[in-house]
Amino acid sequence: MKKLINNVEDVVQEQLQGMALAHPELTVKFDPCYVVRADAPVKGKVALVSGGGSGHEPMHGGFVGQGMLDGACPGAVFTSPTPDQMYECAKAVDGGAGVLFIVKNYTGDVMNFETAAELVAAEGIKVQNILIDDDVAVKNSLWTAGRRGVGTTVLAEKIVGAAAEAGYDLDQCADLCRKVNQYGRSFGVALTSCTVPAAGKPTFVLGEDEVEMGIGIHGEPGTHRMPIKSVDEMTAYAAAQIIDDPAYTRVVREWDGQGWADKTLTDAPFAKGDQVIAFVNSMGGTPVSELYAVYRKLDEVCKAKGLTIVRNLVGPYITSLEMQGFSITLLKADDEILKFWDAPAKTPGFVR
Amino acid sequence: MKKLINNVEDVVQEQLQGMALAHPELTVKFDPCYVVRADAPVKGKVALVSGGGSGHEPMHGGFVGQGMLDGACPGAVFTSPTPDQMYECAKAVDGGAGVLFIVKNYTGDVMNFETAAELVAAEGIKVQNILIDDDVAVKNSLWTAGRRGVGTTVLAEKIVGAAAEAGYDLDQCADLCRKVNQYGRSFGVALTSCTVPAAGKPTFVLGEDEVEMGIGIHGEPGTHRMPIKSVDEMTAYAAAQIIDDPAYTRVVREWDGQGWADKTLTDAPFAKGDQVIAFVNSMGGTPVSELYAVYRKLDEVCKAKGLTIVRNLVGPYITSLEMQGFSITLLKADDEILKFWDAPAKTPGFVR
Amino acid sequence: MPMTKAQLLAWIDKQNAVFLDKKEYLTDLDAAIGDADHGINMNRGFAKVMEKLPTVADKDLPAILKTVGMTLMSSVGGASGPLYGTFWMKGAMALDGKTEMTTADFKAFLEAAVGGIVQRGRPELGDKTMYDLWGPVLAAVKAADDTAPLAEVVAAALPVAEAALAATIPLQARKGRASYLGERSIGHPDPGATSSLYMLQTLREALDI
Amino acid sequence: MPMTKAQLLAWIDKQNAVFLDKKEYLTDLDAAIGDADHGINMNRGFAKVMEKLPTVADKDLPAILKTVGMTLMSSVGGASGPLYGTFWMKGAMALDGKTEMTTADFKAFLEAAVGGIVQRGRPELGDKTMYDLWGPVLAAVKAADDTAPLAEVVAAALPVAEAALAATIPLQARKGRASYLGERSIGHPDPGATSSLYMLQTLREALDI
Ligand SMILES: Nc1ncnc2c1ncn2[C@@H]1O[C@H](COP(=O)(O)OP(=O)(O)O)[C@@H](O)[C@H]1O
Ligand SMILES: Nc1ncnc2c1ncn2[C@@H]1O[C@H](COP(=O)(O)OP(=O)(O)O)[C@@H](O)[C@H]1O
Ligand SMILES: [Mg+2]
Ligand SMILES: [Mg+2]
Ligand SMILES: [Mg+2]
Ligand SMILES: [Mg+2]
Repeated sequence: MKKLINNVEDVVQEQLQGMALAHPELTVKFDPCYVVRADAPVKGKVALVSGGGSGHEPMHGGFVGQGMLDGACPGAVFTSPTPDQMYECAKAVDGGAGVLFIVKNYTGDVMNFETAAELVAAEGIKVQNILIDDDVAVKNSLWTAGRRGVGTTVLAEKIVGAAAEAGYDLDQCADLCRKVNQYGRSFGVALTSCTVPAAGKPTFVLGEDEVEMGIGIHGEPGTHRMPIKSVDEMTAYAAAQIIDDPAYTRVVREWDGQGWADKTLTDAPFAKGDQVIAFVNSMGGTPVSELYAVYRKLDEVCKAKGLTIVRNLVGPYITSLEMQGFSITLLKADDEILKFWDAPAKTPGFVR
Repeated sequence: MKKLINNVEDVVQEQLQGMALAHPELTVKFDPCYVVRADAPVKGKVALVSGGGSGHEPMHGGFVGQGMLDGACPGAVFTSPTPDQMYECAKAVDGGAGVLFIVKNYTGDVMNFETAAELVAAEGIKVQNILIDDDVAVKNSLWTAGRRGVGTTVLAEKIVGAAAEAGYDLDQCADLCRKVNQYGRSFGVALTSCTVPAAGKPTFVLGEDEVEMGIGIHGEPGTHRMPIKSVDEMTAYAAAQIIDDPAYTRVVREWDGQGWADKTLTDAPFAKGDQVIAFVNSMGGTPVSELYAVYRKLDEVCKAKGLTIVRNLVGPYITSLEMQGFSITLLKADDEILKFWDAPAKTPGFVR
Repeated sequence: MPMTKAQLLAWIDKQNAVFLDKKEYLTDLDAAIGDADHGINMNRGFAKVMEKLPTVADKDLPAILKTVGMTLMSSVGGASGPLYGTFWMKGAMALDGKTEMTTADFKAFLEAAVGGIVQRGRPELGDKTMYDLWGPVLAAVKAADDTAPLAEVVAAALPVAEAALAATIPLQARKGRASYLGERSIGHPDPGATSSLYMLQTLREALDI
Repeated sequence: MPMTKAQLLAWIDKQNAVFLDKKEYLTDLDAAIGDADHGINMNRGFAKVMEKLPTVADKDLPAILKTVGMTLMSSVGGASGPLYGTFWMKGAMALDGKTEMTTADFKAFLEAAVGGIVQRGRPELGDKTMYDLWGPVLAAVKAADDTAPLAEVVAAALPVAEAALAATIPLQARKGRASYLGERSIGHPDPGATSSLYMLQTLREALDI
């Protein structure tokens, strides 16, 4: 394992210390651990909080700042953070308009954020949890824990962050976040594994000419393994998985003010004529130059399928440590989404 | 070789095509190949042009845009571009106030940009070449081609770009660029090699626990190889190489309007009390999370040596394909430099 | 005979010991069908519990149980953290003010505790989770006579738990990370059900002191 | 006998052939002390020259030479691109309007061409560059009698060039990429001096036709 680390136990904490030193516009707390805007709470603004296992940087801590998140809760590498982190973070950022938890759909994250929401609500703070579950590599929700939350998370944090900044109330933020999630779909490809520092060895082993298709962001196994193909072929495959994905239905649990209520949500498939935001993401070890080769083909495939890319994001935003590979996210974009996509953001990991 | 590519011959061209599709605010020309702001030439503004071998993305093409470069000339991977590219690019961006070539100190780059400057001057366009030679791993200039141009290039493109935007004339831009170069020093560490697509195999081979210290940005051999150490130790070493580096003297060739004139430049070492911009760069395959561990130690070392970090930049800005590793650049910052460092920039690779 | 405070503290202590001992084994189980952290998570959690325990050792049973729950909740992370956290916290609420735990109290405790798992994780029987163990165990405990000594009731539940754990092996997971493996999750015991069995085994031992 | 246009075209043609043939060898030489691209660079450059040549084949000598230089300049890249580009372009300027090249013309051509290398790269003798070959070769050519047939003059310069190339082997590089290797550059011939020798060898062959 070759990494820029000291002891494996201190990796997350030391990286956060470095981040705090580099970004005085953020405040990093330890025990419990969370990252907030130094100017939090912003009075009257809905506060956005997200979090999850570490190892996906810049997400989420790097997206804390004006126009995106108010707070982020980093867990151990690839392990969900705990409710006390979320609870303290929420209290630190609530400016009176309530707190929106943006939660990636992993059982651990979901349950910890639900517990946190109950604690926050018990304090009399308005709160809502919105799930991101956009990974089309997971086919059904009946026989699994449902689609994983991946690339759409980044786009949601940007878009809903701007809406909160513009004065949306908690329900409006939640509605927008739910819509962004329902409009977004992703698919990922790994060229190499990653190594969790505490584990010390690669999570999986790929042959010199093998790639893993349909991976998530924790080195989970994907849908299948195959010999590496040209970037055009791999991009076309990933794009087709997303664009040809049929309607997707699942039950989500949202907070109704008193308790949890089930909601059945169905996402419509992409349709000819849709405008989309295209996000080509590096898994961490793939340089931006290679992502542009993906984008080149993605643009062609979208055109051929009748989708128009109206905005794009290309770079390492939601990573799996040093894994080489890429993911594609397409997000159907309406005027509301575009307006907030184009709005300013000032965070360590995303500036506009 | 695992990369997101089609044919090795088409790598640079296809990546640039993708970049052009993703960034309509840029214009990418082929044959000869160069990247310019879509709104070029900007009337009355000094035009900044840089370039070099490809494989260092986002540098330079990704730094074309408002507040940074007006044009960039990408060569083949790790191979200097040619004078015709630079000449056509300069003609496309000159807005009447002349063209500044920012040139990394490699024999090929230097000679090609000098040739280009002669061609441009022959057209009656004011032109100047300023060298970046900041790599302290190269100890002397008498027995070598001189220090390589590395991390300071990114900072110079940002700072001088803002000055040009603010109305500096060509001489002022050249003076500022020369000062930034004289104030900046860098040192790089490789954890893994990179693979030039056309070569198909890693440029060098490191053992599972070896690192190469003092590398440039083309997979050149460094000063020495050693077993990997903790990030604190490697950072302290790199920082000491930079901070303790003595005065450095070399002869550079600048254009005096008619012909080339030699100038002897001596860079003063860092001194207690200096304010600095600290730049922690990924060589391409190292994720930003690990860079923050470097930053954490760098901050400590700087404090101990009496330097105050007043600004910082952390991320992959001047890379060596997918190489894992990092480089540190420290730039002594005066008011003029800070003012332009803080100014807006709107480019694919650097936004403020 | 009801469970004394000393026995409760012994139970917690023994769990800490077993999760240190089985850290690698549980992690290996999780590596097979999850993300290789369940043993690490449980060990981290109970180590934290042992740190916190002295501050409440002189309080009543529910105060101690609540501290266990809150500490697990804030230190285990992942899926098992909120599940076990809820288990202990909900269980504590069922014992308001008690200083010892009768068989009837234990029934109330376990019903509330397992109810917490169900509420949080919404597992169904056969999903291949810790609930596949707690479901049958709760049924067995509830069927016991209120006048039976607690030690006997727990001892009688143990074979039920062991059988329940074994029964998770052929199942295909439908909840948690293991569900993404589809058919590849078949043939392995569920890590959470395994750690749950350890909880019951250590309770049995603690009631002997 | 002066060099005819046919001979000049044959020279260029033979260089293209040799740089295709020696592409890998030159690249290997450059891998040892540089960045493993010199053969690729030269091959790319002369392939482009062959593409451009038909458009000027009916022009005078300097027009052809200038085209070679400009094409190399805009297609070779790296250090050798501007060096060889300048070589041919400066050489061309010394032959204004000529349609053949006498020995005296060749002296003027070579003096200007090598002067271009010196002006651009500022090599000194012993720096371990192509100039370590062109320096002695120019001296030998200049020492020849203006009345000697060009073929003889070039033939006489060949052993000088071969010795000069061999003499680069023990040198430590002080210019170009190889200089970063310090003492590790010792023991290898300079790639640019090697490609320069090929230029002279092919000239010798071309003058035979
Ligand atoms: N929805 C659920 N309901 C009940 N138990 C669950 C659920 N999801 C997962 N579990 C339990 O959690 C265990 C995994 O815990 P752990 O490995 O610590 O967390 P994670 O899966 O987040 O890494 C599984 O073995 C299973 O018993
Ligand atoms: N300053 C210089 N003056 C003369 N020749 C030089 C100089 N620097 C390098 N060279 C020549 O260029 C050759 C390398 O050319 P090439 O490999 O094509 O370019 P690069 O070094 O940029 O990769 C060297 O072998 C040497 O002969
Ligand atoms: Mg986990
Ligand atoms: Mg080269
Ligand atoms: Mg697990
Ligand atoms: Mg070379």
